Amino acid sequence: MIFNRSIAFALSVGLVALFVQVSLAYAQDGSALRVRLSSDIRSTDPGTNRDDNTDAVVLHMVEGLVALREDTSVGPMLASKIVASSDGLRYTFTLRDGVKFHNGAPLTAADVVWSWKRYLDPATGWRCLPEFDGRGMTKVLAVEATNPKTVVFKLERPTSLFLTTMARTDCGGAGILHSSSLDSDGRWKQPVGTGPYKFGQWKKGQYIDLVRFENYASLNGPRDGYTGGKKAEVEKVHFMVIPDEIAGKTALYAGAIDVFPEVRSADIAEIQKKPQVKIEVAPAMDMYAFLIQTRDPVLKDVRIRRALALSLDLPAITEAVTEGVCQPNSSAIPSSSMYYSTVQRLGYRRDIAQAKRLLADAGYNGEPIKMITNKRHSESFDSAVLAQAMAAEAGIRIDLEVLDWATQLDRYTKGKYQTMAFIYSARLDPSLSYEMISGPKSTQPRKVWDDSLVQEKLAESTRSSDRAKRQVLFDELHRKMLEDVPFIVLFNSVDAVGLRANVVGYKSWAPAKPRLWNVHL
Amino acid sequence: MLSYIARRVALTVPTLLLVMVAVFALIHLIPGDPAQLMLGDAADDATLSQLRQHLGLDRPLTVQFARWLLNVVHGDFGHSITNGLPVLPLLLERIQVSGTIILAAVTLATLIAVPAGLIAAWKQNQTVDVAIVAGATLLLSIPSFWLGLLLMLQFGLKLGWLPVVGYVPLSENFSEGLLYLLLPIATLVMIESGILTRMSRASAIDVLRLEYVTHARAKGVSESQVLRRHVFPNAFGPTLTMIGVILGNLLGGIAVLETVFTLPGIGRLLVDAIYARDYPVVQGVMLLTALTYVFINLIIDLCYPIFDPRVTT
Amino acid sequence: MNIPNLLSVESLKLISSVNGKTLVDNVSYNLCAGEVLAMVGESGSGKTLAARAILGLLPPGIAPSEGRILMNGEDLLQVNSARMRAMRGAQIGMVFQEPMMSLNPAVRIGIQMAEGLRLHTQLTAAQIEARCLEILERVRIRDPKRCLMAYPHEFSGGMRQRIMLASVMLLKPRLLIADEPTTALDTLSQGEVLDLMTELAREEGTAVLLITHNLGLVARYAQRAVVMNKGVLVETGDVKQVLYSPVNSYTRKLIEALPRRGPVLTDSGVKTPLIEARNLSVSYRDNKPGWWRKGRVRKVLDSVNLTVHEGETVAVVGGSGSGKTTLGRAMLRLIASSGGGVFFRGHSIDGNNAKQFRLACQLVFQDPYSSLNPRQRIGDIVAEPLKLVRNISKQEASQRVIQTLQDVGLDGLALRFPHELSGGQRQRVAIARAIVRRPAFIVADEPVSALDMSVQAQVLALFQSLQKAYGFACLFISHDLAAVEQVSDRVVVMESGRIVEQGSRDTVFDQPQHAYTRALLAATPAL
Amino acid sequence: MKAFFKHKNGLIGGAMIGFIFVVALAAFFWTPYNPLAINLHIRLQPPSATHWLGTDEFGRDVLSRVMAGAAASGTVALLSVISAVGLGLFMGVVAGFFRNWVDRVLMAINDTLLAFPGILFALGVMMIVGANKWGIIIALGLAYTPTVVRVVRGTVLSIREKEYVEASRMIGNSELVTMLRHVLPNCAAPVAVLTTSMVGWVLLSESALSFLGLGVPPPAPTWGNMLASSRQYMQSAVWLSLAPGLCIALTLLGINLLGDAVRDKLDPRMVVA
Repeated sequence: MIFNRSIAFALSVGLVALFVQVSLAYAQDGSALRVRLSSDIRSTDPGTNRDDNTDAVVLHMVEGLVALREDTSVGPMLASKIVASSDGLRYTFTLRDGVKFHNGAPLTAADVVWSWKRYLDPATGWRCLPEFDGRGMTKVLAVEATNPKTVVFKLERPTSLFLTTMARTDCGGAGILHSSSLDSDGRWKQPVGTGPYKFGQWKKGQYIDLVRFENYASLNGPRDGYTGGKKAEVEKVHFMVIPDEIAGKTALYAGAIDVFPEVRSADIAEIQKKPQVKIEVAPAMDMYAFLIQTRDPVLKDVRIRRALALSLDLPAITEAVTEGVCQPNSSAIPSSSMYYSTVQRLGYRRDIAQAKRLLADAGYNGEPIKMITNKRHSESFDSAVLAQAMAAEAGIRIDLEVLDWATQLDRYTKGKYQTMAFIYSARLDPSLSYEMISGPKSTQPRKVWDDSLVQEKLAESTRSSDRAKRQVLFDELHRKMLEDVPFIVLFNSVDAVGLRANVVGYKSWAPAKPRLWNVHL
Repeated sequence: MLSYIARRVALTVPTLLLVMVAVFALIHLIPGDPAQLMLGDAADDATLSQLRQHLGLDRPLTVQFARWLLNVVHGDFGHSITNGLPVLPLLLERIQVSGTIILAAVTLATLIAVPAGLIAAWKQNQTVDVAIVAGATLLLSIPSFWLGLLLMLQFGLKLGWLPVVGYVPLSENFSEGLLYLLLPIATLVMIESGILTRMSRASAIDVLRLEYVTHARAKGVSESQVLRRHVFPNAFGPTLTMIGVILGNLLGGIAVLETVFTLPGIGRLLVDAIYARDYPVVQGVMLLTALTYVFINLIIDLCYPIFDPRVTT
Repeated sequence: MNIPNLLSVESLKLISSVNGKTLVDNVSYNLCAGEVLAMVGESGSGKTLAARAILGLLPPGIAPSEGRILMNGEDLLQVNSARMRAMRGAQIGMVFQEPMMSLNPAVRIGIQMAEGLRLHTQLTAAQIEARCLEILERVRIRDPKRCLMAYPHEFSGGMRQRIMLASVMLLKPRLLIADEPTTALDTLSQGEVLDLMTELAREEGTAVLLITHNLGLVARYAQRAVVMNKGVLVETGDVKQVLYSPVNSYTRKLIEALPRRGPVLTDSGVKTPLIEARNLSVSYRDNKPGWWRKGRVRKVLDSVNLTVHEGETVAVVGGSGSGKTTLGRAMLRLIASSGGGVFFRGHSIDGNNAKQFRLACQLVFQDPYSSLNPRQRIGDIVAEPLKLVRNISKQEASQRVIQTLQDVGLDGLALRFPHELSGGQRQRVAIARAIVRRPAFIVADEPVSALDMSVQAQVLALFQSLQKAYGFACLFISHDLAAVEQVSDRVVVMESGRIVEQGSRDTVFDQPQHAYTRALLAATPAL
Repeated sequence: MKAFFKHKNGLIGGAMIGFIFVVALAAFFWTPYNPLAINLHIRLQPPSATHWLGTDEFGRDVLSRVMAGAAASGTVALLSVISAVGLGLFMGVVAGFFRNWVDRVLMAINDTLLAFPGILFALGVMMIVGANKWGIIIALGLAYTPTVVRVVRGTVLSIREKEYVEASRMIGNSELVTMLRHVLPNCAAPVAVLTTSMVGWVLLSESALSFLGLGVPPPAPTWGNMLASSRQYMQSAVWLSLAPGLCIALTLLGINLLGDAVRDKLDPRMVVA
């Protein structure tokens, strides 16, 4: 009123002028796809300093000798032919013709050898090194280029998982890099790979830009997972770091982004109702489960564990927390796996009376059981809340403890919990799925299922490549698991991706990684 | 004056040192570590210890702290564990974002709140006053993230006037950059002007009771002059203190808004770093915020004599 | 009187809109140009409200309901706010009581002084500055140029009141309202400021409405006086008539309350010294923030020698800043001395007799509002000193408290809180607390200067009667020579931390030796 | 006019707080539905005659949860404020009264705490002590202690210059007695005013902590965690966020009105920074 009317006036004029400019600032010409990232990537170096988002971005730029197909089986990528020796100790890869790196250099066997030497060097810090240096799965004794188009891998012991592990997304798909990815001091610069997009710009904490690689040589054939039929249709992919779910959702509605991966299942219904957006859903392989510490004084009694399982209405939980998008699955094997058969469909059926009987037998007297959960994964959190209410009906008292993800991981790694709502990341092979849960607790406290018989069967399944034989083993394991109740599997996640209505060609898939080739506006 | 500043700065050294010890202790007391986070559900012992060694987390804590401190003295804040970036440039970049928002919002809030408070005090217990006080109280009663989201839905989504996510530095493109900042600034202005209005009203009421105001009126000075010249300078002291408190609180509190509006600011950096157990970043941010806090207080103290000549430095 | 009235107030009535109470009722008086009219009354008499109504500066919620205020025939209660603002400052100036509060601390003096001239005249900036410098010189401010650039806090109270006076008289108002202009000042500054004021008023022909509770000032400076009591005007007339032959009983009561010289303790010299200060010095260190730095040293008490005998009242007089309060505190060892020492009954005070000394000494403060813990009941306040006396039973103690409250005239108030009492009653509580332990020595630091005239007289009388009953010695610190004259046996005059003169009361009052003493006496207004 | 408004504001504020208090108390014994009872058949239903404020994502009755939330939020707010005030009063009085090395040490600690951004400090503390009701009380209590210390110390510094403190020494009381009997009780007014505003701040902080991922754990509802989790449904089920949001805002409004009245009553001049 008495304070500088003129300043107020100037301010309001300025604001109006700004609003007018908005529309200009927003002009979207269709040459770039804007994609939400829930957190910034950690590096551009495949399989080293990484997390899920890092893998997703990096796998647009680099490709390995083999890669995942749409059905999560493994197929050749940069290799045109793969021959394994009968003893399983020698793999010969023939490279595809005409493949070029982002810098124009042709792909040769020497590049493969160079890349693998680098991965096998502990200084690189490759996340999957333990699988290849003898500590884990096997040991790569040598990687040799027998001619410019042929590379031979020699292994110490045979394994059915060699190619599968190579194709793992968290290993960066063992992407083949050109040596110019490093600077003259051998430090990481940026990925010079063979993927359909090349590195553009990384504004830390804000966005990563990938640019179309004009000389990309796609593996012929139809679109198939990470392997064939890849075509970069937009000039630019603009990954925007938007950690807050709701902000991301609003951005999608407002048209500030085109692709919103990792839609929480609870939001799927809401998104479907909006005319300007649509949603793509495919079953995925992450596994939601309640882990139970079998060494806990209360929970070491299998009757109590069983009672807990019987007290839960697992289909209802799945229905509620995923808005009916996911199917319940009580098996460690993802429902999208080819090993998922009738036996794997067996699960627990809610039976409060039986649960109460078991509890009474075990002498359970309402001792509180702590269940750890976290707010990072809302499905997991919601399941815990529901489980708490359902278990209460059977007289089991669950106290929830909400931790941040890092703290929960610490508890998980140390086995320091009674129960926890947990998410296992995707395992591409049933053997890997069982490996992830079973093992000796004394040396690997994170393992939930400590049983020597299980270990044996598991080892057997790893050695064998015979599908029928393996299926028998997995069926046995599943039956045993339902009996022992070391953990309760809820469901496998879905890959739900929100899209602006004008986005064409996007497909969600089991590994739940966004793929922005063959997509246009 | 200069020696006063020098003395004040010297006085802050023990505080800062204590802050750093406390931060270091606190962050390492929190369970979990970056190696586990990186490896997730498949963290076997061998890989874990290899990674810890790689990150230098296997050394005793005292050694880690001493090394860090020594490096900081030499201007090296270390590298982020999360993305390997040098911490210092990261901090400087991030604090610009938060700094812009905080300073703009607090300045605007002051420009709105102080006159509003004066007018309310002047019209004490009349309709205008009741309206201003009710409005101010309501504003400061709303959780910032809620208000931010409401504004975002209204102006970003419904009306489509303003962008809902993203950030462009003002130095790159001023008008576009401003668009991204308008909503967060508006949210902050609304909330902080609530607090400041009440503050400025309360101190203006105190000043209005004093004799020199009556004296000025007895000289025939008009009411607006009385408010501007005699009430405002004397009522601004407590408001200035409050501004200092707000600025200090916002260094951390801005994290909430930065999350809502997806801004790469220092608050979000800190929250993310805490969740990611990115020790060098947490320590860096805390050192920077503590320094800023000390600096703000120094500035406020140096500003005091302008409004109250009785205070000497 | 043949001079036309400048101001005439006719049956003014002020009421509060909060509770509908009548605060000022049917007040009428006139004032001619060049005349000084004193408005006399105690706190709560409505004199300030009646005066502020002239300027329309009543506190919110108080409004005139009846009457007229005619200034040159114009009714000030009817004019609009613009006209009123034009009158304020230019026609009617006002000087306030509290010089510490009436100048804006945040604005340079030059700007504050120029404000009125800028509003009411068309003078240029240079002319304004010249006028300001002129009048500052006139009110005897040293270095007027610097003064214009300075802030109020850089000046003492007396100086500020002169600056205030200058800035008001700068506009040559027709009427000057002076609301207790010197109450907050010490005797010397009081005289100087009022001399200046009447001088300037005479020169400009300005009429003065002097609001005061001090009858001495009325006698010295005013020609006519009106007396107010509880919102009603009780007496009007010439100063001589009002002061020397008052008609109204309230006026008579006021005049009777004036201090009179009392009898002196006769057999002095026989008794042993009770307490003695030998070369007592106190210095302060300016405190600056910092862990290591130390501030500058300032000496406030400089080698003072003073003896107080049993049962005797020694008055310490001096202006503000003379060190008299410090002397009192130092003799009670509430302040650490930096040199010399205090001797109690001939012994230096150390660990052995410190406790005993503390139990034998008490202090009565100036401000009865801050000297009582607002969260304690009166009875508890008075009983507290007894808790530290060892051989006294609970029953005895409560007996003693009741007795003491009776002594000070507060029986039945033991369960009240301080804020429920009047200023005079509070000071009685403070006295009760001081005497309840039957001390040998009491320091009374300006014990009545915050009280109204009639209350002052009562409290002084009480003090004297208690001294007679319990025989304690007293160090009576005051700037009010009238009160000193009434109660003291001996007088000590202090200036800048030193004793400049001491002697028996009659000697000091009747034959002052030191120039400072003479100035003090001359500045003390008396009837 | 003046007194009328003041009186009225304080009364309205008092009535609001009183009402919430009664509701919170009642919620310990009775709510329309069990606030924890999940009913997956009636998820996310808008307000209706059976569920006055609708249902949430698990089909729980929002009204019942808001009521129970009043109790939980109130307990958290009161207990954290009490712990902050207790600790702060102790530190502040000791520091302000002794003004020697004790003061310096305590103030150094306090400055250290002040230099932490409050809400993030609370976040860190919660990560250590655990995300439960007690964790949040400890975290917020600690986070707000420095503010109390500052106010109390400032008050003590002004009180210790009061003549009744000198009178207490004059009587011969020990420093401890002087502090307990004459200084401490007189800190009550500013502390009371600070306490009222702090209850509001703590309510807001609790919701901010929930927003940042660590609040009072479920299923126990607090307004903070209800508001934080309702953000998700801002588009599809706006009543979920309106109920707790308005509760927080109205409570703060009431607290502020009441606080103003308390301040006016205790000390019209006091300004809490």
